[in-house]
Amino acid sequence: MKKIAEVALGVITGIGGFLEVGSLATSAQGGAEFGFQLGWAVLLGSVSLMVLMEASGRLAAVSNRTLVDQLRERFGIRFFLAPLVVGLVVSLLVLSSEIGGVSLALQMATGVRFQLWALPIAFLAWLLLWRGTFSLVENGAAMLGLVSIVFAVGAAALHPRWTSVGAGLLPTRPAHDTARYWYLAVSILGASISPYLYMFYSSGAIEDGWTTEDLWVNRVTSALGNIFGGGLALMVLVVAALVFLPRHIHVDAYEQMGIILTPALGHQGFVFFLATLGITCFGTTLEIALAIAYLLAQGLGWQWSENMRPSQDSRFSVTYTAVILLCAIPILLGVNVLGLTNISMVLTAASLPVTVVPMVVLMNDRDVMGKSVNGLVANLALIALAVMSCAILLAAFPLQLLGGG
Amino acid sequence: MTREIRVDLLEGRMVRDPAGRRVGRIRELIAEVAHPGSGEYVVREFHLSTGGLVEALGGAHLARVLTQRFGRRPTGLVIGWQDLDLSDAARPRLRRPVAEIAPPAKER
Amino acid sequence: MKGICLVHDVLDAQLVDRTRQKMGRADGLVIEIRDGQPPRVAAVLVGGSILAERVGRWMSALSSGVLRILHAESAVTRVPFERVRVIGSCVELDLDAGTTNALRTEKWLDDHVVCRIPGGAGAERK
Amino acid sequence: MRLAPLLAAFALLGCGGADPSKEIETLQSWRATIDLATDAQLRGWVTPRYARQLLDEGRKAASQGDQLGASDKTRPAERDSLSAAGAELRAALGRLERAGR
Repeated sequence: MKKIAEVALGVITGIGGFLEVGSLATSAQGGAEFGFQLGWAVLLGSVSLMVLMEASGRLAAVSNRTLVDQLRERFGIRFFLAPLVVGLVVSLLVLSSEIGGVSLALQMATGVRFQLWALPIAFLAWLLLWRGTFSLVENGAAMLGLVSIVFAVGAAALHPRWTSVGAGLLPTRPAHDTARYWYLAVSILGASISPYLYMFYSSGAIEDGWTTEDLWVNRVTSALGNIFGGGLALMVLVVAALVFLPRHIHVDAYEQMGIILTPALGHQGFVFFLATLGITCFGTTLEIALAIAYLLAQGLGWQWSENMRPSQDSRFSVTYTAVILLCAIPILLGVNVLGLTNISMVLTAASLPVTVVPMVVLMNDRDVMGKSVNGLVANLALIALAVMSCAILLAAFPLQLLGGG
Repeated sequence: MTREIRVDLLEGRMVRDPAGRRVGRIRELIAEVAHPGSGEYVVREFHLSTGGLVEALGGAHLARVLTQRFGRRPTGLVIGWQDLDLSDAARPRLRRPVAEIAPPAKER
Repeated sequence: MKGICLVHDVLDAQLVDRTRQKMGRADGLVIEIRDGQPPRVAAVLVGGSILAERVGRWMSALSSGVLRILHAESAVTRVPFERVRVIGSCVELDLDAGTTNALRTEKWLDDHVVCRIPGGAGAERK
Repeated sequence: MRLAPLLAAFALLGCGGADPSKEIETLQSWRATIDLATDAQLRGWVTPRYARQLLDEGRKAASQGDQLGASDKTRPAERDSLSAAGAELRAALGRLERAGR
């Protein structure tokens, strides 16, 4: 029974944890500019994340080491520097975007400028991390994140032609703006496949004390969580395709998204959109701040656990404290949040090889994985992903140049 | 006379033979108990690899794990401690030509 | 224990003390070269400056520059290899982390930052 | 901190030179946004507070269009379509403003 509850919780984490500022923004932009045509990017993103989450969860459950531990221990400091620095830079940018997302949700709700919300939000997030436990952060964020189901309701209310939505799940060549199309595809991929997500997930497996007996929990969680989560991101794309595309509305500012659900759901749509934006971004703020602290603490061998009193792992707790404050500063200064989000997502996509490629090695190492090494299917998926991540890295910067505007 | 050397800085160093030809990079040091029952460990072997691109990029572990999984052991040399001259730690040298030193590493 | 792979098993491994308190990673490892005898494994080193040296000369110069500006000295902890008790997924040392330099920053942050913020202090789990 | 130069480089990459045809699309996109918001406002779906924020953002977009229209580098034909799109956006903004009263 306890395991069932755990799985249920995991699935909820998937649903609640999937939508955040990045996938909201990029899916909406994709739908608004290319209709259902970019659905495949959302699908590919969630399948990829599923593969990586399953692998990093399995790695942690079997070896009792997190992904970050393994990266340092198996590859040495010179190699580890790459995931460390890249992971830090990218996660800091995404964290800032998430704080921006919450701030904008509050601005739209109250009329008080978003800059003024940055510090109160940072403080509240810090307080929850300082006083709360891992399960509070994980489950609390996930439960509240369920509000994002409103996008599925909204999409259904608009009666899309589901066959057309399905057709978008297969990649096709765009009729116009090729560079922009691929730029958005890469952004959507970056928004779904975030290193902080699977780093957080593998640390969570250790925080929750997973063993080989939990491998099926891991499998079900990563599969169902991402199916539902990816499904919701697809619904954002569908809603944007039905509401914004026919009116030629491009998403150039988050403020425009406040009316994305009103044609379908009226006032409820407005309220629930703001709630989704605010809550999911806030939950993700907590998760990324922790993920950054995990990355540093595990990489350098510090004491770490969200379940300990800050006094017992002071370097870890001071890290997330400092990081939240640091990331609130750009928002406080009034940076363009949508621009920041877009850049963060492309950089996230470009950062994938430094974690995905070594994962191919780790998942095939019998010293680490014992009997649970990758099988043929898992290997093909992971290797395909590694190749794809390298291709994305090569394409990301030219695409930012050509399609970013 | 004793001198200290950092293993972490030795790893990856190119070893040359007495004639100055490159032999391979130091990838692993195997230590064993000095005498049964004592807590003292001594280095018995140095493992060298004739590094390729993979090793240059990912270091010893990546190379080893890859070869282990996809092609058995890496091509490499096992050098006994007495055959490696570490008097200049930045430029390790073999005391004898490779041909005289033990045959290539066997599969474990 | 039979043969230990010093690079694979020890270098970069998580170090824990008797009470399984995490106290850094094996950032460096020292062997002692002796005439006519095999090199002795002397000590495990923990410290940012050790790590910086491994990354490269530029990082080493950068980190010592930063330390100079902060008027701080780099704390390197040297643990004799005889103290190594178990080499497994972690390297367990037969000592009390609190008596070494390895937790200096941890303690300093605890005394000067964490304990001054309500809710920070305490030894029990949350 | 390697973050700052990186961000700066990206900012430069991201917002290259302003392109009149793109700007016209942006103006039209904002006009449609404002129309949709006006409709929502009239039906009481969104709060006046939120509508006011969209008004501000829409005005910003309009004045950006004006700037480009006034630039010497813009060709006369594009200047005309820019000002037409700008005028339509301003009309829409006016409607939203009246709906809020």
